Amino acid sequence: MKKKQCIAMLLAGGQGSRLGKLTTNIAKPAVSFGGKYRIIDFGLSNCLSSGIDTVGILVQYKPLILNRYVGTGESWDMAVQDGGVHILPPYAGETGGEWYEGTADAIYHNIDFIDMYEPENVLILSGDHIYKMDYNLMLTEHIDKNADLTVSVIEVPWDEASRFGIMSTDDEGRIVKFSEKPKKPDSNLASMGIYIFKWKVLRKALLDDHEDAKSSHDFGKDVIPKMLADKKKLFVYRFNGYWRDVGTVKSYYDSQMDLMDDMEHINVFTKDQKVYSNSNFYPPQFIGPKANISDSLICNGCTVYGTVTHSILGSGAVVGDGTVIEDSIVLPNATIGRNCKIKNAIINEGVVTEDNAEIGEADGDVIVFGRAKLSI
Amino acid sequence: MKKKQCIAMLLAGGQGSRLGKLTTNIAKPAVSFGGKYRIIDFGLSNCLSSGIDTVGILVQYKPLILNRYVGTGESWDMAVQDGGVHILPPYAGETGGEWYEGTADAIYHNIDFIDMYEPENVLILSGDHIYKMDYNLMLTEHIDKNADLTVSVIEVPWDEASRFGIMSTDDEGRIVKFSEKPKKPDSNLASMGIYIFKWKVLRKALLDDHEDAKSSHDFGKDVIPKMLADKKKLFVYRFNGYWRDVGTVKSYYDSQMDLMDDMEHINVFTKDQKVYSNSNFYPPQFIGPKANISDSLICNGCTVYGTVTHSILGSGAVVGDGTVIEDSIVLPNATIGRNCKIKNAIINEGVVTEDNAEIGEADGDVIVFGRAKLSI
Amino acid sequence: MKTIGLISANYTSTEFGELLDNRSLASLPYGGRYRLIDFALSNMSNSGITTVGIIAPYNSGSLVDHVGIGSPWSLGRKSGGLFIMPGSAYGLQSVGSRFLLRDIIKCRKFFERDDADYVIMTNSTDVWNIDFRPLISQHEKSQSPITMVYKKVPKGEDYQGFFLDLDEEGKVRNINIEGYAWSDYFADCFIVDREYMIDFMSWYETLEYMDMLQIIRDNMDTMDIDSYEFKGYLGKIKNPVDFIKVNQDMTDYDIRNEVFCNDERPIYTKAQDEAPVFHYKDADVRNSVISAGCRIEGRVENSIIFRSVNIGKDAVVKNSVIMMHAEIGDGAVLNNVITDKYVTITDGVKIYGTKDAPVVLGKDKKI
Amino acid sequence: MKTIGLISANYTSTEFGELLDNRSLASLPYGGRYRLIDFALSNMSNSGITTVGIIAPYNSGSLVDHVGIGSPWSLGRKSGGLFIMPGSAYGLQSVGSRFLLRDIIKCRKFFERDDADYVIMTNSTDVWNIDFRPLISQHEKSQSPITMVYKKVPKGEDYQGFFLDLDEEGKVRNINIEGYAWSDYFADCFIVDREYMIDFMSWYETLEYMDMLQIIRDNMDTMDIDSYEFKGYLGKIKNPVDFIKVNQDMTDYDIRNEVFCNDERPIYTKAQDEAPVFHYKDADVRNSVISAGCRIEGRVENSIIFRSVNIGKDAVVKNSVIMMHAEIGDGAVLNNVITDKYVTITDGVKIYGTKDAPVVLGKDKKI
Repeated sequence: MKKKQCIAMLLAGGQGSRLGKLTTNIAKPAVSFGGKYRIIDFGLSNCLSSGIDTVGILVQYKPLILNRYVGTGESWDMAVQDGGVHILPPYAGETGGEWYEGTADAIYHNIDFIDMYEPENVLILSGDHIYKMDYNLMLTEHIDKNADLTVSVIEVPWDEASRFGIMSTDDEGRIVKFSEKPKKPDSNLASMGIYIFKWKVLRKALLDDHEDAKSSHDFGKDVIPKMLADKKKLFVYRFNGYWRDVGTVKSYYDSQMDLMDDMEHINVFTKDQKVYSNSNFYPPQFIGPKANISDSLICNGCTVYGTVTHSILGSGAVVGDGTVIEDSIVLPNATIGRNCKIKNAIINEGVVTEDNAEIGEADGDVIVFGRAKLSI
Repeated sequence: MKKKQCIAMLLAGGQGSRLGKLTTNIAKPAVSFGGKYRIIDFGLSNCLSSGIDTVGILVQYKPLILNRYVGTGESWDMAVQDGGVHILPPYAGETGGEWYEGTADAIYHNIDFIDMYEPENVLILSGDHIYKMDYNLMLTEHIDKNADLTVSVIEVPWDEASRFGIMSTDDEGRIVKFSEKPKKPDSNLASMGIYIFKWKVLRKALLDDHEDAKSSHDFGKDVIPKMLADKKKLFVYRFNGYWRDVGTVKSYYDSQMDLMDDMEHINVFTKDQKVYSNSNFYPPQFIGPKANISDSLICNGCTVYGTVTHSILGSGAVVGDGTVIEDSIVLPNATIGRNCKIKNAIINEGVVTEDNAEIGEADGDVIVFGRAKLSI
Repeated sequence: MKTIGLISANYTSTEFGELLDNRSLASLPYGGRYRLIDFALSNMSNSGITTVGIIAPYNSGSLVDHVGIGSPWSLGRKSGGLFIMPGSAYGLQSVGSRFLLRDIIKCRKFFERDDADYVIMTNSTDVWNIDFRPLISQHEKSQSPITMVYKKVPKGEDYQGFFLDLDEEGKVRNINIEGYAWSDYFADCFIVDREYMIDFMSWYETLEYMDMLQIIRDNMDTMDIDSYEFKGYLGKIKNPVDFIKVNQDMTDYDIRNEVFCNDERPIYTKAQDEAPVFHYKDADVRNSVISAGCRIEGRVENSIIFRSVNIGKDAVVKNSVIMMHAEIGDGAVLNNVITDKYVTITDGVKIYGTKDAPVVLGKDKKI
Repeated sequence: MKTIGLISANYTSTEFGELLDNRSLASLPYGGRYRLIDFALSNMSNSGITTVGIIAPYNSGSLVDHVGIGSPWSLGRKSGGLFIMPGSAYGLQSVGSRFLLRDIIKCRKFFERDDADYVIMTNSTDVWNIDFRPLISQHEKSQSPITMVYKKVPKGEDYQGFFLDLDEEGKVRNINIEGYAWSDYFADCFIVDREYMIDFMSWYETLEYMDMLQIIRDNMDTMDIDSYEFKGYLGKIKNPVDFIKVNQDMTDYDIRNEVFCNDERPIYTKAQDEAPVFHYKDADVRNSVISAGCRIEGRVENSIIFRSVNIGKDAVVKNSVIMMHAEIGDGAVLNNVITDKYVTITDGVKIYGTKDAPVVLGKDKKI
């Protein structure tokens, strides 16, 4: 087994209950995004373009579709001999099984796994962020500064800073204070939930945290504040690009619309830091004789007879004759009947609507329609 | 998604605690067997040679090595587009997670998975049996007889019958009675723990069993007796070949020795119903200038300077100068020092012994030496 | 009963101009993201055939590159799998031969090493989606060593190839080349007993320069041959005119559903990772097939657009097949045009072919 | 800094007789389970190089078959990966050329499409395990556009190829063909700035019939070339005598550990599923390398046995290389023999070559 400079651990465990019907029977990182992608594609593609070829994925909630989708990671060039993608569900030991209780606890239960690669550093990622990032730049800073932990941060508007975990730093970028959702923030550097730890330091911190009965075993709430108190060397890494947490239906909708509306910043068409997916088996889209599509992203496998404006149609979606879809996202394999009106709506995966259905309102909030019907 | 005639569900969940130190940190189906194989290779290879390309593997106990070993099933030609191998760990749903409580309960929790393939029949397998079998012959009988359940049975000596689950049948092979370890057996047809169910029938039986508070959710103890009581059509399928349950250290040792001693019956050299594995990355074995090997199976990656008699050396094992190994099994990547004496012993995976070690006794029971050091 | 497959891909044609300069017909791009051989390979795979040989064309580069080890068709296997065998380099006299005996004899080991009962032999250039399992079942029940697949076509149409003369029991009585008077058109596909095929090679070894079908025709009175009717869509491409037409067939609702959107039997091809298609505000796409990665600002009608094609503002593409990575400039107009990979059409350039004589633009061309 | 690799496999030799009848030297089986090209591919893969081109030999069947899409070397990738490019069919005058400029020019697109800084170019036939990362680091610091890899060898030995004449700073002052007086032996491997390489092709296009190294030698005064010493094992095979010797080197403890049992940099090859080797009661194997699937009843000494070979009772195999699927009959004796795949030696047959003239038995031979 080759020793690794850095391996990644991707937290894909939670239900993401704020996404409502979108995660009824699928783990959040496996939820469709931008028509042909799934949310986890962004993290995995970032690993690929950063040269990180070993990723542990911590899963707990309804992992079937996620497991199948990720496979051995071949779609992200990670089916390599020494490394690759490993799905890490909770497991039973001699004394029974334990569910993952928090982000740090999930990593704690997989210390043996990480030890097998003897990595110098461990990159902790979330499975529900949309961004393109070269982790190598962050790793280089982390190593250059001989940091115990480097936290990736992004500048947020001052008036929104109190919604984030805020890092205050000295002139060298060393973290001097960490406040979770401070009322009066003294910095606008928000944590992106992306960490690089020295493995030796993290390993010890996890063992300590596990012993601590009062801990909720969370990186942000417990492990990092403890390390700060222990005078460990914590630095920030400033990221300037596009980054969104898709934790709510609104942010999930908005960041998909950004693929069209903010193409300058989160461009899936560019070849550098390309976003890869495991969904490339559909025939090309068919656009019918009377179809009318504008300002929209349409995927392979779609069949469109109606009108689609400022919307996204996922792989294999069907839009019937006379139907009008506006400002909406139709997830993969959904079938919209004839003469429907869809506005400001997200149609769930595999959902079939009746003819003449009217979904969503012109001035209303974005709604999620239907229970996903998934296949593998 | 193609509908399937038959998919397989392989029960790989249990710790196999009767195997002692062999399963300290590895699931039983992933335990080394015959030098280059792992126990699960036999079940998966049987599926391959029977044309079954969709297998769910139910895992619960320390599944890391098993997951990595199985991957997407490519080594058993199962990395196919519509089907393939799916690892199915316990998972959390909206209301929290549940561990698998018994063999039937494990299948119950994966009804959604099976439903995706809409199979006519489901083949239930154990992950800890050593045998070569064409499940297709059994499936053909099952379909011809329009059975709800077909149980594969093997004739055992009458005086051993009371150690097994015994099936009594009528002239047509229909099961009329099932007795778990009967004191006075009225048949010598023992269940091999291999079942083919009509999926519709099994699906209903699992839902009923789940509601039954008194059930232990086990196929042999609960589901099958209930089906028999309900007058379902249960038939036996008679299997005549080599079959061993490797549930104890002794049976694990004996059946490996059979690879050499009973080659007529369980022949890994033959091309028909070949046994495939995912361990083909070692260089060829090197046999040193003073080595002396007889009546032994030696794997790729071995380096042998000493004397090896009637033993098996697993992939990557090293045997030092002056060492004598007799009637023993050295598991993969173990290193035996110089001038050791090994007799009637199983040396665990990756274990390194000191020079001059003496392990095992000439007349004693077979012992397992060391705690496995595994790598992925 | 075990069946293996053999795909004859050593077929060439002089009618395609630059399109076949550096590739065989079997590896001609088709339908937005496929190559013609995808249909033969997918038909094999979807029918449960896991051992497949390909008689490769003499210039096999693009075919080998596309097919790889067969993973997209689940043929990258330890047991069986894909075997690529070199075809012979024959002269122009054999252009048009699908089952040249010499090529088959070169694969003798493929037939001999396996223990299958039957071999399905098929062409590599037709667009169709056939389930071979009923064919195998029928052949299994039949006493004949060969069963030929045919499709009923209207009499008098210009089909190239062979027509079958069938008796009431469906046995083949004769094989005709000039087919205007016949309607049972041979689909360049048959199933044969493996051992009979080995014998056949020995019997007719001296006629190795001939097509196997010609040999059968010449020896019809000694042969017992059954037939099997295929009732689905069969797209045959023998020149650029057919090429555009059979591409446009993809816009037919029934054909699309039968051949391309068949849940039970999908057509597999090599995966390509491209973004969704972006239809700009003023895009106007009608009755067309568009593949991933395209960015469309102009108008597209009755056309097939391959992946990563950019179509500029006010550009018009009609009745055309535009292969991957084309750049169609603003205001450009293409009608009845076939462009190979990486073609660039400058802003404002207009190219009009006709239905009967489409314009073909070779790879990398810039106009 | 990003580095890509190019492996020159269009190399032939007339000294191997039937062993190279249907394969290139790059795909010659070696060491019980490898092909020679495995070393170049594994060296690339183990050094983190994920885009690799192979200049394929004219007769590339067995090589393409072995390499596939590069999965065993983690080169079956969406981004980068393996590219197989046809080499030219050159006449015998160029036998021995490793880096024929004509072949390199045919790969111009490979150099132009990538954005890498450096290209490592290497031969496909040497047995060695080299970490290219220190070479890349050294080259990065150097001002020279080319850094050549060499190994110190004892003067006066019969090495074929080029020797470097180095100054005190390690710069290459001259390149010599007749090497008896020199000890810095060029390992047929160098790293070059990608853009310099593209320029080089343009400058010397008219000399395309020459080897790149000859061109460098003839233009030495205009070149700034650095050198890098490789200190490990380098097994060169130029005829059957070397072939047996370099195979036997695998039985050397240090060489085995450095080249084959290197945990950090394993040598990868195509997976083959074979059972463990069964040493029967009377088997007697000494100082030999045995691959999986063999069944041995007789005696084996100083030999390399490939997979699925059966060696009968009282048979003796010494100083030999026995390739896959051989059947060595009871009582047969082989000494200094090389057998290709599927050779059968009948019971009792005895074949003695000598150390300087081993007997070579071609594929499928039965004696």
